[in-house]
Amino acid sequence: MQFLSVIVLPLLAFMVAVLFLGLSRKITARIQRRYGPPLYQPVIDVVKLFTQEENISHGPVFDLGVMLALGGSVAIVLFIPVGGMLGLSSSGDLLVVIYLMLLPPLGMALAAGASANPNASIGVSRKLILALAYEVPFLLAILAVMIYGKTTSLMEATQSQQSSVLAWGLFRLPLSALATFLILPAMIGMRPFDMVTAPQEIASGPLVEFGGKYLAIASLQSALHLYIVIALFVNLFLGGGANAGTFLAKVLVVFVAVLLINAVYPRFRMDQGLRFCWKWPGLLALVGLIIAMVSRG
Amino acid sequence: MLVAVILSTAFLGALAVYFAGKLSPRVRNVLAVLVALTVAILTAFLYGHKAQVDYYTIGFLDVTLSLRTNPLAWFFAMAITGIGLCSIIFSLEYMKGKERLDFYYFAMLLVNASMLGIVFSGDLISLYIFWEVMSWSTYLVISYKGGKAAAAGLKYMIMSVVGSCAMLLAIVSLYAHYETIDISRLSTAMQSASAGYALFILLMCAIGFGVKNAIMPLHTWLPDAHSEAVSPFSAVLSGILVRMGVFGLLLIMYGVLTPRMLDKLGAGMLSFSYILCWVAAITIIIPTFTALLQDDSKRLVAWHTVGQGGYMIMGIAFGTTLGIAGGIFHVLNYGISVTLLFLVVGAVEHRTRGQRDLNQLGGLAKRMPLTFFAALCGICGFIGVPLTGSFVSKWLIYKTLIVEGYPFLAFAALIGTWGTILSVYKLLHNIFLGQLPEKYKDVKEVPFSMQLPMIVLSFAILLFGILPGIPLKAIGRIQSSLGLEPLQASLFAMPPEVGELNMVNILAAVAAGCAVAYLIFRLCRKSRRVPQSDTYAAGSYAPADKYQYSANFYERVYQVIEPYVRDRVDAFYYWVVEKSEGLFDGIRKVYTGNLNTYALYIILFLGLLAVLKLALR
Amino acid sequence: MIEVEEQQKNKIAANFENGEVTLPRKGRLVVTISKESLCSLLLFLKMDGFEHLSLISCVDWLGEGELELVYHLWSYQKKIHAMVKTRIDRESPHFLSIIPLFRHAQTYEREIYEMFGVRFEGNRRLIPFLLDNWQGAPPMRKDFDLRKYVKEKFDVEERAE
Amino acid sequence: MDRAQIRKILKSPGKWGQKYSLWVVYFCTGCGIIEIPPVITSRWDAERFGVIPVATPRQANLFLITGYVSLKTLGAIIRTYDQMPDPKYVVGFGSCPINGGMYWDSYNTIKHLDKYIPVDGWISGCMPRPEAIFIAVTHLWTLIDKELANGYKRYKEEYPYYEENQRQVLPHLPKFTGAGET
Repeated sequence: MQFLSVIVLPLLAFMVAVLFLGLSRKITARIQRRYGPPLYQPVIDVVKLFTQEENISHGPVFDLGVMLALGGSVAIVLFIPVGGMLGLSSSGDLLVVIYLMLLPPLGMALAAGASANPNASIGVSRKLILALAYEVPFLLAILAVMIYGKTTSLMEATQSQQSSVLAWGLFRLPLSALATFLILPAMIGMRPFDMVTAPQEIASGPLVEFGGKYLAIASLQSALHLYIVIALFVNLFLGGGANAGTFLAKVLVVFVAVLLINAVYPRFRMDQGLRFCWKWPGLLALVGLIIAMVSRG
Repeated sequence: MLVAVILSTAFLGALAVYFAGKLSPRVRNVLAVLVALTVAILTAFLYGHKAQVDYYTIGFLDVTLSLRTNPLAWFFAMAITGIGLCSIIFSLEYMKGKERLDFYYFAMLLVNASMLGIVFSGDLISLYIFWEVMSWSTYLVISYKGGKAAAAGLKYMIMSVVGSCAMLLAIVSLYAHYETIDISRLSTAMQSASAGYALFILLMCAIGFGVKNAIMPLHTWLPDAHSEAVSPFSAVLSGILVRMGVFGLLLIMYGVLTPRMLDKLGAGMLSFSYILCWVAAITIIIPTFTALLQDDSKRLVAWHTVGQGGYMIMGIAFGTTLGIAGGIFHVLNYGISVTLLFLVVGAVEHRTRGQRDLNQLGGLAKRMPLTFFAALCGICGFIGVPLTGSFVSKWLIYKTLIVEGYPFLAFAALIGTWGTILSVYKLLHNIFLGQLPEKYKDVKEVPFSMQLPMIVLSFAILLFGILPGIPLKAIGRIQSSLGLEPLQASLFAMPPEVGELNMVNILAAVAAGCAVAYLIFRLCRKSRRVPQSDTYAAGSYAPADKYQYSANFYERVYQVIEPYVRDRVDAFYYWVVEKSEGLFDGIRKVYTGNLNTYALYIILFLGLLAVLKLALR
Repeated sequence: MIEVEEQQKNKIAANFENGEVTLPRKGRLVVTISKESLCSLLLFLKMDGFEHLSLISCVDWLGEGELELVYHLWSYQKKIHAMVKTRIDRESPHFLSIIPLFRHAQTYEREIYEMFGVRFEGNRRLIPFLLDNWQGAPPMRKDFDLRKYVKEKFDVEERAE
Repeated sequence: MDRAQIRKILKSPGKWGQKYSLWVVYFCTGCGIIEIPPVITSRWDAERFGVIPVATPRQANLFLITGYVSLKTLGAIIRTYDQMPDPKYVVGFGSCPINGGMYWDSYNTIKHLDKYIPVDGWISGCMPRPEAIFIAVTHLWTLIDKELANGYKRYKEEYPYYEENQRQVLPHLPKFTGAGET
């Protein structure tokens, strides 16, 4: 069964990711009182991009960077348990997942740098600064979870929350959960924090020279990253779900919640984003960590 | 017996190279490589030996100086000889055309030999002798280029003299107390020592070794010395020479004072190792974020040497099996990565006629592909990306910090990693990515003799990442030799009770992911390559040399963190220097130079004595 | 309510004899003056509250063989728009630049140089402004045959007159 | 989505993709750009047709030339058209690109857009309403279906003709990079 989950997890992730893209455009459209594209619009976009007659590349580093980005995302998906399916999470705990989440941004940064365009370099430097911004509260929250469960393994952290609804991370470590929820848009790169791929300011940042299959791979990777971040949040704070069904329901709920924030918020300036992330979520996560330390003795 | 052979070949080899240089440069180069190679191979044979041989007895102190081999010595010796060999091979081509090369190769081999001496020394006096030989030979090589390098060398010399004096004080007091300076006998004698005395010895040695390993308050010499020294030597300097401090700490904390003594030291929370952990935590954060704001490539890498030293000290100071294993393993991993990055920066400097300013370079990946690949492996080694050895050693350190329940230390280490990512990507981006400037259009790849060490080191980073069992087995032997409970790691995974880490599975996952990506990539149409000028510039044509974003790359972060990261410690030292110069200037005025003032001083002194005599009676 | 304009008109007439001042309507004041004393008039008006130079325009009097430069000034307190006109020769049109008085006049002078060919001494940036690598004569002059230029440049087929 | 449509999609997914996801380069070439914001926002919502504005030509496959084209803008339009990946369509928007419109005798605007870059569709009217744009988009669908929207192929084959026209109007224009120059 576990070997099968190594195959099922990526496919599940791809489908959920593409569904999320379609859903996000539909819900944002409905919030803006317009019809919006059909739900399968991302499928059309990806098919169009893949079957384009001409793809423009900027050299081997450009290609390798894009491939590393998608490969890294697919690899991370294997380490996040979904309901019953554990995938490879027996051979890589939470620390491995955090460090594996460095691979896709590194791949995108390489590709963006190789595309020799200042817009892309500005996008990458904004991406790294934003990452520094949301890592402070994110790490504090994750440390709170690990200290509370006295383990660094993602499986154990999820199992310990399965006993009852009250055992969820949300109720045991409310402040850390809130802090992580506040920075979810930053980790995904959605509206309040989408200064990285800002079409108006820096011509869609790192994606400025991505066309055809490169843009398709980049959008698949960002969708997968969206799924990974929310799946991690559900595993850590919402008790991970007994089977895949409940897990995906929780992921959908969290996604719609983040989407509602995304649809109505304007974009942060870079230093506003940095100060916001270090101030409110950072404070909450710090207090949550102290509570976790004290309550765990 | 083999130890004496190794040390003698190393020292005599250095001399032979110097005189061979008088004959002909080619002979000297070949001989230098030969000496480094033989020393490396001979140390490899030492695996598993445990022997102690006395080589000299000092008459009036009736104390015998001895050399000994144990797994700890072997581990560090392998690192020393490996990195020394790589830098020697690299400097064959790099130093071509520079003057005083005989002296340079002699000093390089002398530094390597003295480091070997430290590692193999069986007693504290010979350790101190080799320590001094290493210090001043390092000074010789740092100030090799003269000018600013001489000033950096002087600064280094002053701080390492302070460190050596502290160490000498500890050794003399140990000798006075226990009549012996042999490390093994000392460790048995030290059990009966009082806590205060043990703390004093530990403090003195910590200062001595801390200066060398650039722990936070004593770190200011390192950025100047490493950025002014010649690249191959700053590779050795950052790679392994600075880690002699870690070796010394290990020797004193676990060789002389056994862990039982260490627990006795502290009163509850305020034990020595806990304070050392916090000093290490600060050493991780502040230098790494200072590196973020540097514009000189070598200075950026040098600041990381200070920062990453914190991980090693934190691992060792923590005392659990995982912590020490992580600390020692990180010494090796970071040593390889920083040597690789310094060689890469040296190669770029060599090809772009001495250009180190990150704002002037760009786009060199197209012209120097192999150096770019080596730089990529190097920065993955710095960050600890999952398929590199640094990841395993950092994982071990985080694991102990979290399981033992020290989240804030773990947070400091994790945020240090993010500081490394930002600054190290800036290094890679400003040198290798972006637009290639006009004046570097004809830059060629470095010759093979410079590529070989870079290839070997990149391979080593990836090998220790995928199969961490190889070094971890040697580290397990070190822990058992130091009397600690060793870490039994299999070839590529951690035992279940330690934690869930299986590097081959991670490699398989990443490889599978990249295979899927490559398949998707291959199914679509072949892509057309465009030159770097054909890039989006809002409808206009990309201006030739002005279309690169690299100057103040992290300007937004600069405003927020600059006040916290300004180097106040360095400013304090310079303030002290200023004030003391004024003071000594005042005292100097006593020597007026004409005779009668001296006569006056003598009379006054005699008068003072007479008064004292009367008063006493 | 005309007295503000009246006062202004008398003030100008007092100081500048050869400037004829007319008040076509409320809030509008037209002064035509010789090119020698134009700068002094501009300085006088600027001191007198007309601190805003909104535009410099040029009219091509082909019949009289002259180009007319019109300086549009606006006074915020008096709410008067003063149009100071002067005539310069059409064959070799050159005039003094008023950048010392109004720094932003540089762009207006640049446009008039490009469209009418009037050289302004003292303006260092008389370089092409709106047109792209323009080779022909200044296009806004009356003697510039538009139709012929368009037919020859874009070789458009004959359009019914 | 009856059976025939699904078979059509599976037969040529490329065309299906190109039709229902036309990404427009958000490049304001002339006065017509003021019509684009209402088209893409709530009232007329071009996203139902899969038409979204994108920031760079690399990501786009539809280029809307809105309003008169001055000589300076023509240089930028040709440059942007070069940078778009291959299946690309150009739609002239408004009467000025068709025959010069009210600027028919101006010395600074071009009169016939299709002498300089291949145009696949025209929308007449001096600033046509957003509904006209949707009609143009649906027409473009049928053209794509019947393989008639091949302006980019024409541009490659008859490049000397286009280049000669362009050089006559913009003498300093560098060479087209898409013609196989690696």
